[in-house]
Amino acid sequence: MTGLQAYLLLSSLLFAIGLAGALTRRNAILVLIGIELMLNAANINFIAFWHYGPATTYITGVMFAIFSISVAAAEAAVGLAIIVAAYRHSHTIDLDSMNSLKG
Amino acid sequence: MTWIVRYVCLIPALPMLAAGISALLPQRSRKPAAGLAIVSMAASFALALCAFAAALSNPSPQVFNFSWLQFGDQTLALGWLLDPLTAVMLVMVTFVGLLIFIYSTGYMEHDENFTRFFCFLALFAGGMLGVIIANSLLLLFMCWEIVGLTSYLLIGFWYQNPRAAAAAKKAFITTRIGDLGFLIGMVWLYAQAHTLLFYDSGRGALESGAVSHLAVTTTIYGLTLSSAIGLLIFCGAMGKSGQVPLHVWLPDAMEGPTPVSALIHAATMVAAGVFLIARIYPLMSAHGVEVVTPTIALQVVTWVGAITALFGATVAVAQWDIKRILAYSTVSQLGYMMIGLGVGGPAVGMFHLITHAFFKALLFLGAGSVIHGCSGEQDIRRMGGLRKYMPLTFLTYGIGMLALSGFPLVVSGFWSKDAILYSAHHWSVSQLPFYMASLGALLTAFYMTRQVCYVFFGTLRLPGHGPVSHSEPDSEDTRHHGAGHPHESPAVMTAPLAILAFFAFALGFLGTPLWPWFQSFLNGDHSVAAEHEPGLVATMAASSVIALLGIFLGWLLYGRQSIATCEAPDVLERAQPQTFRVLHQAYFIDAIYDATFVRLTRWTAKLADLLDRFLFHGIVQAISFGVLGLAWVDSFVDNYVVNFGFDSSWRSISMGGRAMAALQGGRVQAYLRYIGLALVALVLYLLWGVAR
Amino acid sequence: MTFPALTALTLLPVAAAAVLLLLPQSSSKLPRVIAAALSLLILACTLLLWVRFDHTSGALQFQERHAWIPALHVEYRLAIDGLGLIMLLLTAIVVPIGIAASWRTKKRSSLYFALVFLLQACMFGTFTALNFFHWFIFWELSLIPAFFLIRLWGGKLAGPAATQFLVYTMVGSVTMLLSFLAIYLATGTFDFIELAGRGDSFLPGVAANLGWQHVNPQHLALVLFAGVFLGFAVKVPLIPFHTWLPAAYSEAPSGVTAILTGAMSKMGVYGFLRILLPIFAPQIHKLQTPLLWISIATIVLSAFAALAQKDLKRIFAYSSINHLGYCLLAAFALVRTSDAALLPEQYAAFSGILLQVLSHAITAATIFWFISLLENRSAGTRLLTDFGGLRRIAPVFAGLMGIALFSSLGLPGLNGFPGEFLIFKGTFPLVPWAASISVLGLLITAVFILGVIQKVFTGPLQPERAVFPDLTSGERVSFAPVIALMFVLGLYPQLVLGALNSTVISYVHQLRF
Amino acid sequence: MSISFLIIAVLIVGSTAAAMGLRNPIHCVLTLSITFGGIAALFLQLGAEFVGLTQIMVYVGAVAILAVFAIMMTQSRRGLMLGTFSRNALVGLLTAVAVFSVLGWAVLSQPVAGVTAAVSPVSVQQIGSSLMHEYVLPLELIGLLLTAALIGAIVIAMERKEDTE
Repeated sequence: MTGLQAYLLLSSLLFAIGLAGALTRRNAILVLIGIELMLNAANINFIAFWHYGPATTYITGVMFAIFSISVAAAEAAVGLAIIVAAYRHSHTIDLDSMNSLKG
Repeated sequence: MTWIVRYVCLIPALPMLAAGISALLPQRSRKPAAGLAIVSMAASFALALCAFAAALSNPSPQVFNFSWLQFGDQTLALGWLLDPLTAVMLVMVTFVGLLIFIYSTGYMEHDENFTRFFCFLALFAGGMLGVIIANSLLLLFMCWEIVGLTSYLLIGFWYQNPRAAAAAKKAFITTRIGDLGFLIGMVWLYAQAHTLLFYDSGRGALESGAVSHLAVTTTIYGLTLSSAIGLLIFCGAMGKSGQVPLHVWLPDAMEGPTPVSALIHAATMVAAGVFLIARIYPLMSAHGVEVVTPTIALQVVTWVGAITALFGATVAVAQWDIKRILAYSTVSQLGYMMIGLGVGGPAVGMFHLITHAFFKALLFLGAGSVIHGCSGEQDIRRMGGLRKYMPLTFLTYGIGMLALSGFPLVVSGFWSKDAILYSAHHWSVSQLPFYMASLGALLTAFYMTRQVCYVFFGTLRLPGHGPVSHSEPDSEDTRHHGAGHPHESPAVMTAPLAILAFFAFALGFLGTPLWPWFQSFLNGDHSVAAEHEPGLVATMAASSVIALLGIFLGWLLYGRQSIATCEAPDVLERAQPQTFRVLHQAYFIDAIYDATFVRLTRWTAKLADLLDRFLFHGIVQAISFGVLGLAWVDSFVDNYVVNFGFDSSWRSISMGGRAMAALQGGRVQAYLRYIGLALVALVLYLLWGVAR
Repeated sequence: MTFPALTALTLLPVAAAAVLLLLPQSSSKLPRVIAAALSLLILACTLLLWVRFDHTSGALQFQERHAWIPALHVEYRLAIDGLGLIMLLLTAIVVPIGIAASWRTKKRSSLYFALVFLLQACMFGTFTALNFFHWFIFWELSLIPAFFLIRLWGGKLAGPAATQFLVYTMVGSVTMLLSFLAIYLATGTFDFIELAGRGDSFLPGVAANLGWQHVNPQHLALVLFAGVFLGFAVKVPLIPFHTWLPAAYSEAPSGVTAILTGAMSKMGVYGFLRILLPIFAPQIHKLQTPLLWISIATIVLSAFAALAQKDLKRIFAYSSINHLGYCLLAAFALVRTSDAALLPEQYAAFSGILLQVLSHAITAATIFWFISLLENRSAGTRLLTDFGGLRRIAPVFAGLMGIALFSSLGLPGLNGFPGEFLIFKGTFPLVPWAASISVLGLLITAVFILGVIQKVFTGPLQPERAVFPDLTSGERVSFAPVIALMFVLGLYPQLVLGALNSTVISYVHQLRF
Repeated sequence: MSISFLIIAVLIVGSTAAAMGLRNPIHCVLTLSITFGGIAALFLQLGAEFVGLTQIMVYVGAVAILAVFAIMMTQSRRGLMLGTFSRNALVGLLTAVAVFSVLGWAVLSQPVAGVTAAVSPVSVQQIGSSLMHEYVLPLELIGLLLTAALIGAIVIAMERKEDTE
């Protein structure tokens, strides 16, 4: 197992745990946190690939990570705001009782 | 070019201006309107005298031309001219017009549309004078149409009377029929001569260059171009001058006020046709070098004139309405003028035109005075004995009657008519026009005597006077406030009568064979009429006898025994009731026109309307029904063929959708789960692909 | 870059329409005042254009040329010569008249006037466009405001009339479009001027260029001509393509009819002169005799049909057909011969057409204006039999309308005459028989117009018309310029012709057949 | 594979599992911040100092705090702690396991050796200059996105009048 594979494995695990949380928690905020974790896993991949890439002067990976963090921050802000608004609307953030997306 | 040539345009412009101003005046400003018209006419008369003097000193045509419009690189010029013909007409029209204007202030005194009347009258004078001075056939045509418009307006002046309105329309349309020929002739002349100016220092349409070209070119039926164009223009003259068969409007035009009848439908406008032919006489008479007989155009003019002269005279014998008699007499006299033009040239025709203008205006004004005195009565059977009540009118009317009858030696009508008869006698084509004209002259003397006897002699037969009449009045006109018995007209009306009467006498001496000043003036310097010609005295004697015989016959039948009652039938009616009826109805020409042309027009209009409503519209309808049918077939196919397949496939899609919708539980985490599983599948697929 | 005057002029009515639509809907009087002011403003701009136009040149002026769709060789090309100029002028004159004739429109008046302005914009566009592509857009677009104006504000049968109008003109447009598409596919251009400059051999060449070997090229050229001809013949209209017109004109509100007859019918005449004659001259030359017969039928039959009508608006609808028939008579006569000796006659005929369209625009619009007043004063009736003796109680009305009617009759001294005279002057030497037959139309016109005067204004007063107010002083003032214009154009037509002579010369010289 | 990596990895995995598994949401967030810090340490270790510091600032400093606030604002009046698992938790867990096994297999089965060249830490200046040159458009877009997110979050979360009435 090379170094890169270790990092990738770690990020996969992190991703899976985040996914498991997102899939199993009833609290919408925790679901959102799970998604954030999955994003973080992706960031680890970017950095790892940059680190083990052909030359560290190609900083695309770093850039991607930075933009990804920015997007994630925006996503978290809007997502949490939506949750707060949804809570105000229906007085719950229980995803099991939220099914208004039903077609 | 003297100053007067440049300013000759003012002669028509002044009355037109007066008309324009009085058109804007309110209805109540009666005095300003009349004053304006009379003053403008007087000024025109003064200018006309100056123009006359200028023409005396220089009889060759003097012109003033200007460009009216341009099309492409071409210029269409208009202009006016001064030559003896113009000068004579100018003086006559302005003078007679002025007298009639003055007379009208009395005659129309009580009319509510007094202001309008003078507006129209001044507009008419402007148009008529424009016709006279025009040096361009186009300008002449334009003024000609304006004259026609004012004639229309004035005939229909009492527009609330449906008969007057109908007569006005009839006059306009009948003359317009002739004008269509005029228009075609004009554009043809324009195309051939490349100008419509009469005189343009050698390039004009009436000057030798253009005329000789036209005279040698022949067109259809062997007519020379000049004759063909001349005849087309003559159509216009026929319409305006009431020549058979376009005369029907003139008797009806008597629905207008009497001064209008005198001015427009006796003295001036109806003579415009004669003037027009005199104006384009070089064109009408142009023939090639080797030909010596009169041109076809002039022959047609002569024959039309002869027929008209005889026709009008016969019909006038059997009329009851004082103005209709004079109207038919005018038709007849216009025929004489045409004969004069055809056989003797412009001088002969124009001489009769001038003398006729004076004595016919006199007669009409006299008739107007009679009608005025009798409170609007126009039927001569209800008059009688008026010489006692209206002596001045009687005297002047008598002079007019003698002039029209051609009483030998003293009156103007004798000399002018004699000149026509003389020329007709020496016409190289046929003697028939001479005999027709002679018979007409006899009848003229006869019917005028009849009229005078009916009106002025015998006893008064007005309703309420003398023997009581039970016949309902023929004319329900109550426009003139009626006094109980006939009365002489005011001085404003009788004074013009007296002046006109003087000229009805005196004018003849300008054109006697002994001193043919008028003819030589009109013909310019190449006068040939001064010498004594063979047969002159014989013709004079013959025409004297004819006139005297006519007067005698008239007196014999109508004057010897005074007419007692207004129901009493006419002497001729008693003798020949059928003939009399035919004559009274003017040979039923109106009825024939009604039955043919009018009905034809109406039917064509109906047909055009039906074509529109049914044929053209029907085709459109058929097409649209066809389209509708197609649409129906199409919708059938749609509903039962296409839609069936479509519907069934749609239904299966819809059911599939319902199945899919079940997957959509609305739970976010379920979706996320699907995404995770999809991710697994995707990675497996990619790995499998790499592994291979 | 010069100021895009023509684009600006076309956009001006659009802006006017926008202004009207932004007005509050509550007021019914404000829109008409603003509409009148704006229409006069547009007229002033058009007059400015007239003044700035170089009258000594017959070339296209105020040219705007931009690549638009380069892949299709479509250009945005605007320009006018004297022909376009006079069309712009008459449109700008007619619209204020139409607005004045709609003065009493109560129902949604701001929308009404906005549609009128849109119609004007479309007409401006049509008269300035030189590329079939956007010309056709304007041509078709003009139907839409016209349709709604007839449909929404018209009389009882306005629905069918409007639909008929729309469908009829659409059919003509479709055939025209097909023809032009064929020409475009063969030549690769939509440009009128370029097509006109291609000479007389390109139309027969269309078949070869399209690769249709089995089609007779001459026949195909005639078919193409017929397609375009139909489009314009419906618009003018020529008999027998006219049956939409009486219904549309009589059902439309009088103000709209004034615009339809005054300006919109000129779109057809303009099409004949700008497109058909320069591009299809050889085909017209070949079919000249039947075409002349069609125009004679138009002149004579429409006059007779007018004689048979009872409804004032229908009478003058037919009269409009009649008057435009003269224009087409002259237009078809233009391609009679290329004999240089007859050039002056061609000049006369073409000048006559230009004068006639202008004077007919003014006269017909004014007559419909009078008819709208007549309708307002008589509770909507306009049957001849319902009137009589109006001159007695409304002398000024009778006098002024009489002037307009006599102008329509072609009385010298009024604007109708010079155009008709020039048309006959030019047409007679070119085709004597056609000119001689069609003078019959002049006679019948006189008959029906005098009939109208007789039945409406003379005779005893009808008791139910006893309350018929004469023209108010406001109305007198607004009629005064129009009536004055009739006199001015009748007495001094050089005012207009002087500006157009160069165009006349270059136009006639460009005709090749 | 260094010791430090192993320590950090264990820390991350443990705290993440706790964050996703604890019942009390507040506890979850607290352990989550440990995860974020671990990840930041990982970045530092890999030589991406700037990213690591950004990670701490954004996630620990902002997102975690935000999450705590959100949790406090959404505490139900009934006092119910919504830390429990959903009804289909087992299926979700299985899905996650499947994903991990597939991903792990993918990582291990591929010979991704990587080039362990001399690590030269990327400087902030380098990042700044490339942000202003090659990545200026994404930068602008991100700026726009952040602004929109800011405004959007405020608008969405803002208390509406009719709600308070």
